[in-house]
Formats: sequence, C-alpha cells, structure tokens
Amino acid sequence: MSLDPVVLFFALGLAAGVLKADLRLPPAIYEFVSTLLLLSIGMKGGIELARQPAEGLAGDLMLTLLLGILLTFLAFFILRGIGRLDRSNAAAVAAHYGSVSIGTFAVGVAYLGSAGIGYEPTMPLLLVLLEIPAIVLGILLARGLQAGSPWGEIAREVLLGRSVLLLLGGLFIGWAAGAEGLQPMAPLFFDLFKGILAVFLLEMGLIAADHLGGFRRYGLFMGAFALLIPPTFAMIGLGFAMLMGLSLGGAILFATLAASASYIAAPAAMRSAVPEANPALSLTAALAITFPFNILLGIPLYRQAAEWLWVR
Amino acid sequence: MSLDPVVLFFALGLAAGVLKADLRLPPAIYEFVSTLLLLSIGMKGGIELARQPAEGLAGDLMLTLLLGILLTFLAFFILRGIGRLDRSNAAAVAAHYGSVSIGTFAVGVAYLGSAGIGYEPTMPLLLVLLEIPAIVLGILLARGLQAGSPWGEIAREVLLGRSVLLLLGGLFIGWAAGAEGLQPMAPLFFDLFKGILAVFLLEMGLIAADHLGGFRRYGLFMGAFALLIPPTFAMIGLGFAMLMGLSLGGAILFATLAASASYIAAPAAMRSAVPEANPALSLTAALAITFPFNILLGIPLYRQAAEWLWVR
Amino acid sequence: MSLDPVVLFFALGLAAGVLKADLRLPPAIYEFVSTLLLLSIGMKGGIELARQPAEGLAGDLMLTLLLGILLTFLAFFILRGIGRLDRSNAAAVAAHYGSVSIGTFAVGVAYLGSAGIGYEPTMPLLLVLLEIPAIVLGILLARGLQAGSPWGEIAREVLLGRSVLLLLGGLFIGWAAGAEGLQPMAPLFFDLFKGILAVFLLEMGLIAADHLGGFRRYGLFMGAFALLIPPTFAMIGLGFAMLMGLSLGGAILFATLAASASYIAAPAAMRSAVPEANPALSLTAALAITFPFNILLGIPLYRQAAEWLWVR
Amino acid sequence: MTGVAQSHRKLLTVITESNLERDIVREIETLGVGGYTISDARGRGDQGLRASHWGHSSNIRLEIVCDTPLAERVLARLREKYYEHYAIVMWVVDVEVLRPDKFR
Amino acid sequence: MTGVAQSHRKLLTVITESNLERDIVREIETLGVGGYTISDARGRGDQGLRASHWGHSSNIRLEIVCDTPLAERVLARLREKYYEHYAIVMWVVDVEVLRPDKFR
Amino acid sequence: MTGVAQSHRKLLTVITESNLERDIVREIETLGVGGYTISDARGRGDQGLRASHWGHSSNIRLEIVCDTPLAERVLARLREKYYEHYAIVMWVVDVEVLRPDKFR
Ligand SMILES: Nc1ncnc2c1ncn2[C@@H]1O[C@H](COP(=O)(O)O)[C@@H](O)[C@H]1O
Ligand SMILES: Nc1ncnc2c1ncn2[C@@H]1O[C@H](COP(=O)(O)O)[C@@H](O)[C@H]1O
Ligand SMILES: Nc1ncnc2c1ncn2[C@@H]1O[C@H](COP(=O)(O)O)[C@@H](O)[C@H]1O
Ligand code: NA
Ligand code: NA
Ligand code: NA
Repeated sequence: MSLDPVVLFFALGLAAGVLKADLRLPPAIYEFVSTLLLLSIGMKGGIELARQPAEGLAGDLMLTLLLGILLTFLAFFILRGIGRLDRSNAAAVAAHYGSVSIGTFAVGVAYLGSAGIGYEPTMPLLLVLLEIPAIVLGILLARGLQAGSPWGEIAREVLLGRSVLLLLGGLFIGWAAGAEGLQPMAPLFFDLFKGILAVFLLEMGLIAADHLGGFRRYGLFMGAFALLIPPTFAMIGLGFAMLMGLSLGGAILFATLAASASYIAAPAAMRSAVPEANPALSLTAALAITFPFNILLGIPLYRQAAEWLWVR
Repeated sequence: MSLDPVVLFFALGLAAGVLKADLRLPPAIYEFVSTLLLLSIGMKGGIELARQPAEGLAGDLMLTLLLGILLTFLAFFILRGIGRLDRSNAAAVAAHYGSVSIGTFAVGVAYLGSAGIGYEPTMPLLLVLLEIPAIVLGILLARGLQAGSPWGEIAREVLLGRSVLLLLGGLFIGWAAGAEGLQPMAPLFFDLFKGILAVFLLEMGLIAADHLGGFRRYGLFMGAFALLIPPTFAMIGLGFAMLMGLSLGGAILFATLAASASYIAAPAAMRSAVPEANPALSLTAALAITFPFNILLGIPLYRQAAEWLWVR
Repeated sequence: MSLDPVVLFFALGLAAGVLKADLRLPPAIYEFVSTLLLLSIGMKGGIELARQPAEGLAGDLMLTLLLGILLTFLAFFILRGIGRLDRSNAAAVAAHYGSVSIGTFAVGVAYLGSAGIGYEPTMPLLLVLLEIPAIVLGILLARGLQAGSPWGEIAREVLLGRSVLLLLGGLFIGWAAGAEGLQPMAPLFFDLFKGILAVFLLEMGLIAADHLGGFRRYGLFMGAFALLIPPTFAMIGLGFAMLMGLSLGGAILFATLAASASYIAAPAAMRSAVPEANPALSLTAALAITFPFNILLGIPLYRQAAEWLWVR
Repeated sequence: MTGVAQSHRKLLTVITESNLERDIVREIETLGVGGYTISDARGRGDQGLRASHWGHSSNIRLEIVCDTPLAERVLARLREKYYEHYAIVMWVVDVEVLRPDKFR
Repeated sequence: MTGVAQSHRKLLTVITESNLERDIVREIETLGVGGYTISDARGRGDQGLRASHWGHSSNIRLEIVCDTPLAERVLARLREKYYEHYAIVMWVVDVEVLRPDKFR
Repeated sequence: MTGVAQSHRKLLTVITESNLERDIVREIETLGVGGYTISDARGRGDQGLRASHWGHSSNIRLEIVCDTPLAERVLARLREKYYEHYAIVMWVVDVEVLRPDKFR
C-alpha cells in the first residue's frame, strides 16, 4: 500500500498553504494544466476504445447511472437524518458526493500506470455519466419539481461543462485518430501527463489548505461525513464494478470515482440552482478532507480491497 | 488526401464554440502556445539553413515580394469590381488575403512532417516576406500616398510585430546554434510541436466559431470570396514555386501561404491605419471560412495539385 | 570559453526589448516557467542527495552563511566609501549583491550539463542559504537594530518566499521519491528543463532591456560596480569553494552564486523594509548589467578560473 | 457640478460573484441596458474573503452608465434577485457624459 | 459635497479598444496628463460585444484625475480623434483629492 | 444629487504598488473597514511608469465604500504611512448606496 510520489506535490502545496506562503500559480496555468489532463484522460480512453471495442456498454452505463442516483440519495438521507442539515444544504452536499472528482480520477490513473495495472477504456465515459445524475437529483431534492427551475440552463451547464466536453472530445479524438495518428502528440499529452498532474496537485494542495479553516466552523459531523463516506461509497462502487464485470484496474478506478466528491461541476451547478445552500460547506468537505483522503490513503486502500475481492 | 489528426482539435474547438460551451483557454496560454510555435518554426528553418546554405535566395525573395503585391491587387480588384465593397473595406480585406496566416503554415509544416516530405529551410523567411507587402499595399490602396499616414508607426508595428520577430529570432538562433547546440532544447521546441499545435487549434476552433455568426451579415459574396480565393491563390503560389524551383514540400508550403489569410498582423495594422474599414468583415472571412477551409481541405488539395505538377 | 546556445534567447529578448518590440509573455507564463525551473533544480539536487548523502554539510552551511555576510559588508562599504551612496541605498544595493539570482544559477546548471561536469547535490541548499543573510544584513545596515522593524513579517517573506519554498520542496520531493520514483515526471521536470530555461531567458532579456535606460541616470560608478563586483565576488566564492572542498562543478556554481545579484527576493524585502531606498537603482544594476554579464561572460570565465585552480 | 461634458447620467457599479456574470448580463439586457463594462476583481464583504484565484470565489466589477429611471430599475431587479443569497454590493454615482444618446 | 479631502478635481473614465492603448497614452501625455491608471475590461456597447479573450476585441478602462480645463482638453481631443471609427465611451465624475499638486 | 438609492457614503479609491496589497489590507481592516474591492492596474504618476507585467512595478486599484469619518481615518492613515516612500494616489467620490448597513 505505497504512495505514488506524485502526491508529494499535493503535500508540498498543502504545507505551503497552511504556512500562508504564496506558491499559488496564476489561474491561467491552473486552467491550462487541467485542460491537458482532461484531454489526456479522454484520449487514452479513446485510443483503447478504437483498439478493443467496448462490449456490453449499455448495461454498464445503466448501472453507472443507477449508482449515481443511489449514492446521492444515501448521502442526502445521512445528511438529513444524522447530520440534521436543512434540506437545501443536505441536497447540495449530497450532489457533491454523488458526483465525481476528475482530479482524484487522474491520480487513480497515474497510480494504476505506476503499478502497471490496466483498465477498461470506457472509464472516462463512465466518469462523465457518474458526474451528471447527482447534480440533477441534488437540485430536485432541494427544490422539488417546481415550475420555476431553470432546467434548460442547468442542463447546458452540466452537459456542456468544460470537463465533460474535454473528456468526451478527447475520447472522440483518441478513437478517431488511434494510437498511431496521435503518436506525434504523445510527448505533450502522454509523456508529460504525470508531470502535469504534479503541477495540478501542487495547486490543489494550496486550494485545499484555503478550505481547511472552514472545518472549525462546520464541526464534527461534517468532518466524519467527509472521512467516512469515501470508503463506504468505494465499497458500494466495488459492488457495482463486480456486477459490471470490470477488470481489477477498472474496479479500482470505479471505486475511486464513487468515493470522490465533485469540486468543480457540482459547486457551480448548486450555486446557481440552490443558492440558499452554503457553498463553503460542501467545498470544505470535498476539497479539504475527501480529496486529500482519497489521494493519500483511499486509492491504495481501494486497491487492496479490490485485489482481495478480485484475485481471490 | 487524408486529414492530419491535429485538425480534430480544431473541430472540437469549433463544435464547442458553436454550442457556446466554455472551453476557452486564458489569453496567457494562447500567447504561450503561439510563441512556442513561432520559435519552433523559425528554429527548424535556421537549423536547416546552417546545414545547407540557401542558394539563389535573392531571387526567391524578390519573387515572394512580387507575389504578395500581385495577390493583394488581385483581391482588391475582385472585392471592388465584383463585390462592390467601398474602397477602405476592399483595401483592408485585400491586405488580409495578400498576407499570410502563421497558424495555417504551422498546420502545413505538421502535415508535411507526418507525410515525411521535406521542404526548403528558407520557408520561414519567405513567410515573413510575404506577410509585409500586402499590409503596406492595403494601406496605400485605402488612403493613397497622403501626407498624414503614420508610416513610421506602421513600419514599426509590422516589422517589429511579435510573429515576425519570433520567426526571425528563431531562425537566427537555429542558424547560430545548429542542430547539435539546440539538442537539449528539442524536447520543448520540437518534440512538443504537434501537441502544442493541437492546443493552438483547439483555441482557433473556438475563435472561429465566435466569428461564424458574422456571415449572415456579410452575405453570399464574402462567403464565396473566402472560399474561392484560397484555391485560386494556391495555384498562383504553385506557379511562383515553379519559377523559384522549389522542392515538392516547399511548393506545398508556398501554395499554403499564398492561400492563407492573415488574422493577426493584418487586422492590427488595418485597425490603426484604416480605421473606417469594418474589422469584423475581414476577420470573419479569414477566421471563420478561409482558415478552416485551408487546414481541413486546402492543404491536402494543394498537395495533390503539387504532386501532379512536380512528379509528372 | 564558449557560450551555451540558451543565452541566445536572452539576446533575442534583449534585442526585442531595446527595439521596443512586444515579445513580452504574460506574467502567468513567467510564473509557470520559473516555478518549473525552481522545482527542477530542487528535485535534481534531492535525487542526488538520496543517492549520495552529503558529508560535512554543517561546515559547508556555516561557510555559506559567512560568505553571504562577508559579501554584503564588502558591497556596502564599497558603495558608501567609493560610490558615496547614502546609507539606505548602499544597504539596499548591498543586500541585492550579497544575495543570489536563481536565474543565473539555472544558466550555470545548464552550462555544466552541456559541458558534462557534475556538481554537489547540496548546491540548491547552499543557494537558499546564501539568499538569506544578505537580506537580513541589508535591513540591519539601513535601519540599525530599531524596535520598529517588522522582523516577523520580513522573516516570513524571506523564508516562505516562493523561490525558497519551491527549491526546498523540490529538494525534499527529489530526496523522498528518488530518481526511480520521479521517472514518470522526468519528461516535464528534466527533459524540458533547458527549453523552459530558454523561454525564461527570453523574458529576462525583455525585462533587462526595460532597465537599461536606468543607467544614464545612475552614472558611471554604478555601471562599474555592477560590472566589477561579479568577477570579484566570484573569486571570493572560489576561495570559499576551496575551503569547503567542493568539486570543480560545485566550485563553478558556487562562484556563480557569489557573483550573482538577487532580483526577486531582495527587491521585495528591501521595498517593504527599506522603503526610502530607490528600488530602480538596485534593479537596474542587478538586471541590466550583472545578470547579462554573468550569463554571457561570467560563467565561462568562472569556469576557466576554477579549472585553472582545480586541475592544476 | 458644472459640466465639462453636456449631460447627466448615473453610473451604477455592481460588485458580485464572477459565476453570476452570464446571468446578470442577461438580466440587465432584458431591462434595456445597452452598454456596460466588466472587469475582474477580488475583495471582502459580509460574505467573507472573495480573493481566491479560483473561479469559485472571485468577483466581477460591473459598470453601467444610464439614465436615472433605468438605473432604478436595474437596482431594484438585482436587489430582488440576488441580494438574499449572493455576495453583491452596489453603488451609484452622478456622472457627466459627452454623447447622451450613447447612454439611453 | 463637503470635503473629506481638500481639493476638487475631475475623474475622467474612458472605456475603449485595447489596441488603442499605446496611441491614446501618447495622445494624453502630449496634452499634459501626468498621471493615469489603466486596467483591462470587457463589455458591450454600440459596437457590439467586446468580450473576446483575444486582443482584437477586448477593452481597456483608463482613468485620469486632473483639473477641469485639462479634462476638457482631453475629452475634446479623444472625441475628435476616436469617436468616429472606434469603440469608445467616456464619462466624468467630481472627485476630491488629498494633494492637489499631484493632479495638475 | 437626488437619490435613486437611499443613503450617502464615500467611495475612496486608492491606486498604489501591488506589493503593498497585503500590508494595506491589514491596515484598513485594523481601522474598521469591513468591505473593499481590489483589481489589478497599471499606470503612470510621479514615480514614473508602473506598467511592467512584472510584480515589481504593477499597481492595484482599491475601492472602499464607507461613511465619511471612516473614509477620513483611512485617508489619514494611508497618507501618513505610505505617501513619503511609495507610489500612491487617492481620491474620494460621493456615492449613494442601497443598504447603508452594508457600509458601516
Ligand atoms: N464597503 C465596500 N466597499 C467596496 N467593496 C465592497 C464593500 N463591501 C463589499 N464589497 C465588495 O462586494 C463583494 C460582495 O460583498 P458582500 O456581499 O458583502 O460579501 C465583496 O467581495 C467586495 O469585493
Ligand atoms: N452605457 C455604458 N455603460 C458602461 N460602459 C459602456 C456603456 N456603453 C459602452 N460601454 C463600454 O464602452 C465600450 C465601447 O462602447 P461602444 O463604442 O458603444 O461600443 C463597450 O465595449 C463597453 O465596455
Ligand atoms: N492623475 C492621476 N490620475 C489617475 N491615476 C493616477 C494619477 N496619478 C497617478 N496615478 C496612478 O497612481 C500610481 C501612483 O502614482 P504616483 O505615486 O504619482 O507615481 C500611478 O502608477 C498611476 O497608476
Ligand atoms: Na462520488
Ligand atoms: Na495569402
Ligand atoms: Na551574490
């Protein structure tokens, strides 16, 4: 259960942030770096997809959607029942945890790469699909099926969001051009992947540190929630992975997705559709606890669990 | 006549732009990426130049200048005669089409690279030379030889423009340091070239999409002009390439240059020297039609034509 | 005594700056590029450190501190005694010259790399240590041990400054992960090093050109100071390198550090702690004269001197 | 206030969350605003520090020069729609303009 | 307007195309403007949306604090030179300043 | 000035060196300022051109809306602490605000 060295960059960013040191990269660099990561992940998937067409994809997609709905409901009822959060806040937080974090997924991809474990090329597709139902459900849980909800606008924001489009675009390009066609672009998109991920994680460490302070305010329950939900959801994810017949690597990534909490798509959607929810609450949990937990401890843990189940 | 996969990134950007999705990279990244491309192109030329000194360069330079003048006049008279544009607008659009697009040239370079076709190391020099006369002539056609023209300022802007300087600077560095001296810098400037070009084209797709709307406004004539001028000018370019005795690859690139329309140097110069011309008119034509046409269809087409003429 | 081709980029930037041409990269890119350089330098040191633990480090650190103090005093007395600068300005300039320039160090690293000369892995550590005493001493020389000095704030700024933290962070990551662990990140942090340095130097050339004008204002003495101090300090640095028993490469880098003048950490600290000093005075000297001198002539010169002393 | 320029208008300045930009622009255009200027900003207010370099918590600074009735409509609409749940602050200044036709 | 500061001046704000920056700065310096502040902006006006992230169509926001006669000269000059063909908007506000000597 | 909004306040604008941001924010918060807005700027003044794209010589533009006594305290404090050695300029405008409670 060893750490991947790339998380040392997260640790450096976190330490710098806690010391209030100014290592922050300009937002332009953050966007550049995350664009490259998203395209890379998509393209990798697309190349594999062209090589070995996905079988039984329809079933996997259905199960992924189902998982998204299940996790969001689960989170909502825990937050309402045990955490006593008001309806809007419970719905907003649930949307974050039912959805996924692409940064966490990228660390998972790097981790499998180092460990030499393969995974299904459809994972980026499942990622996109797991991102969406939680957000829609979060809004429904907060507002009900009112007439006033700007569903059109919300659908636009989610489906045409930067990350969805870059992932799907990369997937398509990888599929259309194939490994050979993308060979000349490999130095930027594949060889640099892990270095770029390191820069991204340095920045994430700084951002996570910004939100650490929020914890004193939101108390014990939210801390426990942000810490215990990931392994719980990961186990549910492993269960679904079994149903879907995923490979070991696919199962680890799928569990990682289930365990992760969105900090880009969900916050944006909740801010505009559920404005009465406190955005700092969800972000603190997702960024300052769940994200570090997943990349530092979670992923190796989910791997052990998957190996125990798969290699029996 | 197959497409280079790098244009898929342009297509992705275009699609995202049409869907009004926000894939836009920050301007800082656009500048970084275009700086790297310009330096790369220049350096590549310089390295080759050091290896095999150019012969008969003076004649090539003269012919290139002549071509620039010819194309600008041709465009101007078509725009005035057939398109019935007023003098200022005709002159401004003519300056764009007589000049060149570096992004188009970069795609041409990548295309030849994939196809394994070599070309003259002096091409970046010819590019620079073809950029200039059209702009000067455009201003003259609009304003005549008036006393009030800020020629000094305009000369500064064109000759010391970012792209001219980076190309010539790269050319000089490549020539002075040679392939061996630049070896340690190859990973950034040469290995990443095509990946960087992909990012650049993604952005260009988004920018092109922004200008698509302009077309309903400017009507059929401008659409036809932007679509028919490139192959026409490419054929004239091939003729000149023959006169200059260029190789097959050199001829394809030279035709590509002739076919391309400026969307950086010319717009800036026209805005300050011919302010009464509508900048959206030229930009829409150059960016939303001519650029996509050239990189998607034009370059493979010009290659076929050149092969037919050269390999007879 | 040959130049490294990477300095051609500095020359290009300088030329463009003098011609008032706009090659400037956005600040975001400057920060990205310098972040990568700092992490690279630190990581390289850390990897070596893990391989061959430093011996007699304590002694080296003490001597480095001592050198920092000595150089600052020397500069101060020359500026007061010969240059007749007032106390505050003499102290501020002395702080710049007693401290170090990371850009200069990076060029030294690239130079040794091309020349195939190794150096001690502890150099980034010595760099950090040489950056600090000059700044503290500069403030003391300007203000004495007054009660009002914001020492806490100054210590924060220096010790938690971007460059110190990135260097030490990189050092730690390199040490903790080792060459093998960092292998997948090598394409970004090591292979691109020299290309990234080229982009950095292009920018530095533009910045240096901005400050060239300052010289007419500050006169002959400052010009001579900025030109003569580097080789003088380099020789003192070589003396210390001998006492420390550094290798040839280590000695060249150490001399380069001694010869270099800070243009990031020192200016920021002096601006807030010695506001009555003219910031343009120090910056002009450090950026427009000392930096170019060191990378164009100094480093090859220090190498010759070191070879003469070491390979006797 | 004696005029260097000919006509009087109101300059309404709005500081709010950047993620509202698209929404607010649509809103004011619906109300009839034909011209506005936006720049990026950071700051602190009742909703705490909004200075992250990150989209989540940065601000925009929106300026609208218009006549008094339109300024009042915009103020009322933004107050009604955003005051309760979003970080937003607005102020109004008297300005003189050269070409009144450019500002409704 | 009772003064927290001692002297009255005009604050002239100009929103225009970024590509005019060099030119306009030269122009106002010729007129005697010794101090000004510029920031980047985007917006919409009669010339349409100027919000591209691209140099071609972004705006600058120029501020000049000066006395009334200079403000009038600057207004007149900019109007004459740029109003016809460029995207440009200007407005003027009364301000109080601390050290009148810093503002002509 | 007849009000589109209900209450009158002062808008204090400060242009100064970006490297002072941290320090100045601490200073005004100590004086009781609860809200402020900052954006990046460049410019020219008595200390010369401050337009480098580089941290050393760029400006910030700080805006504070508050009541007159607080504005006076901030003006006095900044003048005392920064006027002698730093590039800094300040001006004050009368503004109307909607919710006076948001601005002390
Ligand atoms: N008194 C003030 N003066 C200037 N700007 C303010 C003031 N109060 C708030 N702001 C700005 O308005 C934003 C939202 O304010 P609030 O809704 O109070 O959090 C803050 O982030 C500041 O940028
Ligand atoms: N009424 C207005 N209020 C604020 N800014 C405006 C207004 N009208 C125009 N602008 C700004 O001035 C620029 C040029 O305006 P125009 O010349 O009308 O296109 C626009 O892009 C806006 O940024
Ligand atoms: N008259 C003025 N109008 C607008 N901004 C000014 C003026 N004078 C100075 N500034 C700004 O304030 C900064 C500092 O001014 P100074 O201390 O005079 O160098 C300059 O860099 C400008 O951005
Ligand atoms: Na999840
Ligand atoms: Na052309
Ligand atoms: Na030194």
